[in-house]
Amino acid sequence: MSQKLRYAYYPGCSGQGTSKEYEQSTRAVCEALGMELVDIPDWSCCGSSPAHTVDHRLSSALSGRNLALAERLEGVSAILTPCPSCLTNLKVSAHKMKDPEFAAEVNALLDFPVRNTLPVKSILQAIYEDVGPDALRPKAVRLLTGLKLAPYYGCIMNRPPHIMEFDDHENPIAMDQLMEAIGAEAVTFPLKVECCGASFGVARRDIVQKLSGKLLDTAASNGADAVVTACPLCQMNLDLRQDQINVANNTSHNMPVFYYTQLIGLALGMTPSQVGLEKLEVSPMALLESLPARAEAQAQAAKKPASKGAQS
Amino acid sequence: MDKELRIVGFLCNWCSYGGADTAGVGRFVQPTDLRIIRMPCSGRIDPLFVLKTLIGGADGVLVSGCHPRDCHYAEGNYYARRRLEVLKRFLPIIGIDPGRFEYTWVSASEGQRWQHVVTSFTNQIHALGPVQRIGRQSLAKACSLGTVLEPLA
Amino acid sequence: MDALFLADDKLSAWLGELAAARRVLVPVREREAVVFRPYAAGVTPVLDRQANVPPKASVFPASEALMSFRYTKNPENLGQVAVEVHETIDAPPTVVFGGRPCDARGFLVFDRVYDTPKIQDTAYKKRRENTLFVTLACDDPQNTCFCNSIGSSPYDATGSDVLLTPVSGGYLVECASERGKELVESKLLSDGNALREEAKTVHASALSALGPAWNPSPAKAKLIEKFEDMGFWEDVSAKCISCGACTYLCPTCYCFNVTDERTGMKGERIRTWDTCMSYLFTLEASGHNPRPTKAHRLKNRVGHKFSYYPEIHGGPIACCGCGRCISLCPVSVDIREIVRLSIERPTAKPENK
Amino acid sequence: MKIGVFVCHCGSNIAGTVDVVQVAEAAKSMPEVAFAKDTMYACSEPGQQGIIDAIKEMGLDGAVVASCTPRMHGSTFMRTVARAGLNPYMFEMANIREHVSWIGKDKVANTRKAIDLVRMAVAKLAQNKPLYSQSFSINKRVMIIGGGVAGIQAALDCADGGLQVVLVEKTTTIGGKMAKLDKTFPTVDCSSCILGPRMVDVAQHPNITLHASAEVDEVFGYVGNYQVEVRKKATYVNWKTCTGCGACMEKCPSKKSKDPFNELIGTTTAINIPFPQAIPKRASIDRDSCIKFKTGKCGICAKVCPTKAIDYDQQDEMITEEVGAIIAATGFDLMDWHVYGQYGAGRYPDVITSLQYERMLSASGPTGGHIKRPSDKKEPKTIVFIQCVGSRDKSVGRPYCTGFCCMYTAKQAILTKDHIPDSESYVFYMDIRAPGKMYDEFTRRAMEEYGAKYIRGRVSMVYPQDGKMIVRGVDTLAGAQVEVEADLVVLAVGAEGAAGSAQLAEKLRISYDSYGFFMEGHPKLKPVETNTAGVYLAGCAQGPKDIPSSVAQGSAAAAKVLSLFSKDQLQSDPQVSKVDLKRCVGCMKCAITCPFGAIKETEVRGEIKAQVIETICQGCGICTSTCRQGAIQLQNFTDNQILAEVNALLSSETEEA
Amino acid sequence: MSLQDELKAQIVKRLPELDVVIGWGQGYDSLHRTPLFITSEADVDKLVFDPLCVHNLSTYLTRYGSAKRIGVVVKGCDSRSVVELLQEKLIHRDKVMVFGLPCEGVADLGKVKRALAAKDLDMGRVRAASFADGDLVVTVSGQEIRLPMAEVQADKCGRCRYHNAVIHDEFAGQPITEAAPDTYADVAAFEEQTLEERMEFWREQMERCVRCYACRNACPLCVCRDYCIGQSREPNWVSQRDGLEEKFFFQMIHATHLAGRCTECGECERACPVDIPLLLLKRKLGKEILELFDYRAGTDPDAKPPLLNFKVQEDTINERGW
Repeated sequence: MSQKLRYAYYPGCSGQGTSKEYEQSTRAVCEALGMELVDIPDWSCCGSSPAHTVDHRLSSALSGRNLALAERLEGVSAILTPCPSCLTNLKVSAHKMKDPEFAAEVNALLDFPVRNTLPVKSILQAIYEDVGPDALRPKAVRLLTGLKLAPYYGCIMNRPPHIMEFDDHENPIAMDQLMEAIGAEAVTFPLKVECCGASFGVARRDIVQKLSGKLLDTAASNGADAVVTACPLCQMNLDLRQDQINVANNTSHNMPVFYYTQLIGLALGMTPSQVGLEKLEVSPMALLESLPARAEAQAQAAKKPASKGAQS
Repeated sequence: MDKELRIVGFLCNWCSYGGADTAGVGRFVQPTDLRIIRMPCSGRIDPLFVLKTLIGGADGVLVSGCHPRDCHYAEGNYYARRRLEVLKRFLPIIGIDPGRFEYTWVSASEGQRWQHVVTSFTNQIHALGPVQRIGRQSLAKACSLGTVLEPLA
Repeated sequence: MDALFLADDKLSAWLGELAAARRVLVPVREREAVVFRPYAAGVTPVLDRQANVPPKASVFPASEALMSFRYTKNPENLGQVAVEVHETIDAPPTVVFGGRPCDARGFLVFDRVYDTPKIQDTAYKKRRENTLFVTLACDDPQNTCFCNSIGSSPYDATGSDVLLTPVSGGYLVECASERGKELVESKLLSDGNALREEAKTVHASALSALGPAWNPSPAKAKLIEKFEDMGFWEDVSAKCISCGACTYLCPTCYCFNVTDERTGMKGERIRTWDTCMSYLFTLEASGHNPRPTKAHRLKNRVGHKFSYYPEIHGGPIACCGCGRCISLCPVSVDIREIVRLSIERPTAKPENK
Repeated sequence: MKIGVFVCHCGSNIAGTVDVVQVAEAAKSMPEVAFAKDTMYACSEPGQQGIIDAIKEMGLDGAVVASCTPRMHGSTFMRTVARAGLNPYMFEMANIREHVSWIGKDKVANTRKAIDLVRMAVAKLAQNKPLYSQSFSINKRVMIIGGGVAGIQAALDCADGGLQVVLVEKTTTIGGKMAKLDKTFPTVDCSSCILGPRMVDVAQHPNITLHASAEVDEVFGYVGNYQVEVRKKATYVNWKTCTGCGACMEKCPSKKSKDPFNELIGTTTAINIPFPQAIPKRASIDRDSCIKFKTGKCGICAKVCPTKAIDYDQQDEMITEEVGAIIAATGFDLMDWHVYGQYGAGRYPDVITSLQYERMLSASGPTGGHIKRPSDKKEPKTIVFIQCVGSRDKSVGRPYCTGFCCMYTAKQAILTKDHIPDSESYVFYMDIRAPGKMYDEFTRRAMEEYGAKYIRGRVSMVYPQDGKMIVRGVDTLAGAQVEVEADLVVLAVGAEGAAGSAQLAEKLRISYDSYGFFMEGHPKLKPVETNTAGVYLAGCAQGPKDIPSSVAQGSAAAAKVLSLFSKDQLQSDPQVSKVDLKRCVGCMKCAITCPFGAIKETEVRGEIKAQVIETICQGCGICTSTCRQGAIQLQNFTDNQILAEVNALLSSETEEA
Repeated sequence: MSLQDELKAQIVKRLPELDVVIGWGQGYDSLHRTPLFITSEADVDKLVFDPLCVHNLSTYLTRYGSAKRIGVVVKGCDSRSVVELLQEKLIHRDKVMVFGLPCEGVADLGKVKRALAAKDLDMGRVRAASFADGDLVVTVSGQEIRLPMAEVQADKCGRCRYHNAVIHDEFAGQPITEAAPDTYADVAAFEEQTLEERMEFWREQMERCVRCYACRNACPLCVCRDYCIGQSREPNWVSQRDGLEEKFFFQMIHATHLAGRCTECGECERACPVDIPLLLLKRKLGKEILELFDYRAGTDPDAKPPLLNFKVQEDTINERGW
């Protein structure tokens, strides 16, 4: 990594509240990986859910304002955001503004125009593409060997593919590979890109309970100890509502739901509080404490030639 | 639209001429400026035909052939593509707007595409207006102004 | 007749007077070339050097419509077509100003061909009659000039109507023909008799700058003798690239081609300059070409000028010594050298076959 | 020259928006025009007779018909002109229908345009020359590329018609896709029982030469006289001595070789005969799996072969076949369904293709006719069929309907019930397309008698859970999401042109579409012809179709060849390029750009000149635009003729001004 | 041994194998060289090589029958024409012997003329000329004038990539190692004018054309010559009228027929007796072909010329989705 990685950073509103631990671990991990995040000065709402359902132009203007602010930063190669929802709105706006007519309409609402010069990426994409699993692996001082994870990307991280232009939209593997690079095991998880119920948690809790419940069921039945996510909303539904889900579905999941940045941080040697593990509703501490023993057991098993590993 | 301009089309028989036929069969309305000359293949089109037509006073020239890989004669449009691209890039040096000449590919089935091509090309030519002709003005003008022609710097 | 004086600062005024009633062609510079163009106020004539293109087109245009024609159909029987013909002669009153003596003398060669008791080329004759030459004597000839060797001089007024000689402060103006008189009737011209002597000095110095004259007349017989000596012609034509610069820029080359150019139901019969240096000049409809190589063609050009023409037209050679065929030849073919070699080099005996 | 101009009303098709009388009147003042008239329907018998009468009465030398596109009636009127005693090439058309009257309603502008087009046609015709065809003899042999059912049918029909047939097959046996099928719809006949005898006929027919394991390398020549270079790919077994006894297969130690005949669901030996009824029944070695080739050791097959037919040093062999016509019957392949990430993109062993399922159903297949799911070899009880995988799906670039999947899916559902009576089949479909004799009845039987559960809707996702494949889809009739816990999922994968069809098309100089299917000469009227004379199409190479249609096309193509060969001599198209020897400098750039090799070097009085081989020249004119001296001119499309059209058009403007 | 003497020795050595060697000799005055056709050792003494040897002698190569063995003396630029002729199989390698030279640049007599005219002197009256310390020293009208070569050097030499003959059987002197970049700045400068100004420019230039075809006949690659379509009736691209359209269209023929072949030797422009800047048209094509196909004519005898070639997928042609 010869050249300095410097990005414009769009934190998004979740990181200020419900997913502080995501924000915290993202900043910590990026710093540790040599990725300089320059906060977009005076950033505002990305124009997500409330706006884009009402007026596309205004929604894009909200995104556009942030894009234009980011473009004025010096020496940044991309705009990064941890939140897939923000990502979608920023990218969709940038995409739509390739149409000069639409761009003119949006720019008319802004103080200074969007030049559309910087790519917008998720933090996940930046870590995966600009650092990469191969560079991450040697940096991991504490391998998470023995940890079986269901990698859950959520429904919008990779879709629609022609706008997001990252990873396979049906079977993404970026997070799988990053988790494997820090010693964890990504179990087969066919519902990687399923919907968790998203913001229906407020209006129609039954839907979240059904959809998120299914995610937890599938993760469990595929042998996962925990779920790893990249989205504040997914994390919240699976973690915060896990008790509600258990009650509604008559299940007894006790499955920690991590942000991938938290796990990378741990592997890079950070303390649980540095990555905000205490913020998780389902405590992962017991699971994490059991890891050394599991790793030992795995190593023993590997020595026996007759033993069969997990299906692959 | 203003007064008709002189637009000449050189079309290959197999694809684009057929595409223009298909547009006709589909009754796809088009501007009336274009006059089509049927060629066996876009590879038959000597760039000099285009130059002759433009210098001779046509306001626009449109060449259309089979899509690459679809040439009835296998390779004609590949040669045409190179020749015509070079020609298009050459035009500015002689003072002819390269927009007066376009080449494109339209298959025999693409009647609607043909309508689109003819309509947009005709609009483009009308936007450019009548062509300037080298023969239309004599040197008398320059002489009367006392211009001494300086060599190129 | 008296000699007159034109001061340098009156030149444009005089040109303006001349141009009031006539087309006045003056040499002007375009890039590094000097060509004759219609005079208009503001045009600066280039008088200090020979023009690249002589004023030949003034009387003998590079291309002229001899006639226009139109076909008309019998509406009752479309197969019956009638043709109407209109003769067209474009012969505006013209003054060629600032040509050199050689340029004006060139038309004397034309006259023996196009204006004879037997044959009169009406278009040529009309233009010739309508064109006057105000010629400028040369004060410092170029390296390629050889008018002295073909029986002329840098101040030869034959063929000119007015002769100008550069003198201090302006030009000595001398009438050289009856027709020239009307041109010099101008208040801008003052008495110039006092400058006659100075003009003579200019003439003498120009003549001496040309160096000793050589005599081309033996070539008349020698060129006939060398008609079959193709080795000689191949040798002297080796560098020729068969372009038409020498002939088109020659004040004496008078050959033409006639073609009908028709579009639709009407057209014109066009006469255009032709050049004997081109393969196409003698290409016959059968495909046969009596002058198939550049050696044959160069032989014709030199032979015609220095032997056949004098033979047919009673003496004068068809060259005015301007030297353009040498100076403007892309490969410097030198007609003086060829004529001299034709005289000096022994003729190869034709092989008996 | 005396030219006649005939301006067609085409009823109101032209006359409705073009003043045809005015066009004819304007034509009268055009150069060379000695006669001009409007006519109601030029192409009708009285219309044609009018043209003939005018030519004869007025002594015309040529005719311009201003009517529809020359692509429609050009040849009609050429025959008319010929009937009047003129050379048929003394004719030009002005397209004032498709290019004028049908595309605008401004009668003034249309009329002006029509007059221009007539003027241009007249100017061109004034320089037309009579052209005369050359006769040339035909090599009455036919090559058929592809030994599937269409190719087999074409080969047998041609051979029975007395032609010498060369059948070229890419794989080591003929039979094609049909040989892989267990049963056929709607009769549920045994596929190999009906195809097998035909394959044997091919092998035994005295007029058929079969090159299996062979591919077309290059094609030269032209209709009647093609030279085809065929590459016979090395099989490492001398097929002249191999008897197909199978001893080598029994002893071959490399038993885990890929088995393409069985669609990779089973394995075979490195030396193998694909299936017992293979024609030719000859063994061949798969180099990639053979231990001898991989390590240099082994050689068991050579030891056990009773006829010493094994030849590890065998090389590809090039042979040249001279034929007069070619039938391309290269069939189809399944599209690469791995683009469907939602169906696992190949990650789940229990999601298979219909053709793999077909091999599973076949008694001669790798499972001996027992349905076993690949992951654990257990008999599946719940089977989901997903139709339109790679058909009618723009998102994967396959907008067309493959057409036969509905039928074989119904057949497979029926066979599934026969094989496993307590099984349940679900079929997700978009529409059922069963427009054939007894076809719809067949699909109804699958539903009604065999209990296949047809669900109208697409499947959004297939994923494994707890040993089952969860198939999630929508039932659009019920308006509900459905999930089926399946044991096996069978995808009805759409067809595309066989691998390599684009390359073959380029060699044959025929067109192909973006899916690899060859373009027929005309979608309605020339279904088995191509735009290249002497090249015909049969079967799925032209587009997906079922067995009876493929067989019909095989016969149709054979009929076309037999008809072509019914003459001893063919007439060349005389509209070819011609060299003006005196202008030619022998630079041979024309030969470099000629796509057909129709220009050869010749020596005329010690100088190199180009010469056109008239029977090869296709009349594209690329040479004409390449030649700087204008020495090679495409007849009746000469530089002067194109220029005459340009000048006629541009001068018309000057005349108006 | 001087470069000229080395060249003479090489010609003397190889002359017995050849029917003729084409070099340069003294022309009609001290500023002019002229093509020299050497058939005997005695002729070799007349050979000259200096910056006044402007002619591209390869133009003569296609004027001999295939039986003759021709030697030709070439500068770097001239040698590219030889390569191009070989590539087009218009001459045969075994019939041509190439005497290659290094060349630091030739004089442009048009510039000499202009430089002298600026001092009220006429190039046609130059009595003596020589080279000293990088200057062209001329005597005219009794004055000695020093013209720095940098000022009177041909434009093509200032942007020359090929100072040394790129093909040769004999090479005299030491190869020159530097090569200048050609940025086609002249074309760019011209194209800063409006389209109307450009056409007016050509209008003015063409007015002067006398249709002598020196441009064509001096061109080493114009091999049609007697059968040029600019003068024929079959085909009849150009009428006999001498209107601007006809004259200009002839230049279109010349230019397009040289597309992908022209080595930009500039003989067309040098040969023009009325100084029409014809090379500009060819330079424009050369620039576009270089950009499109990364191709410079006359550098590789085995290359396939771009306009007789194609790629199924062209990387550089943006078809603009029309």
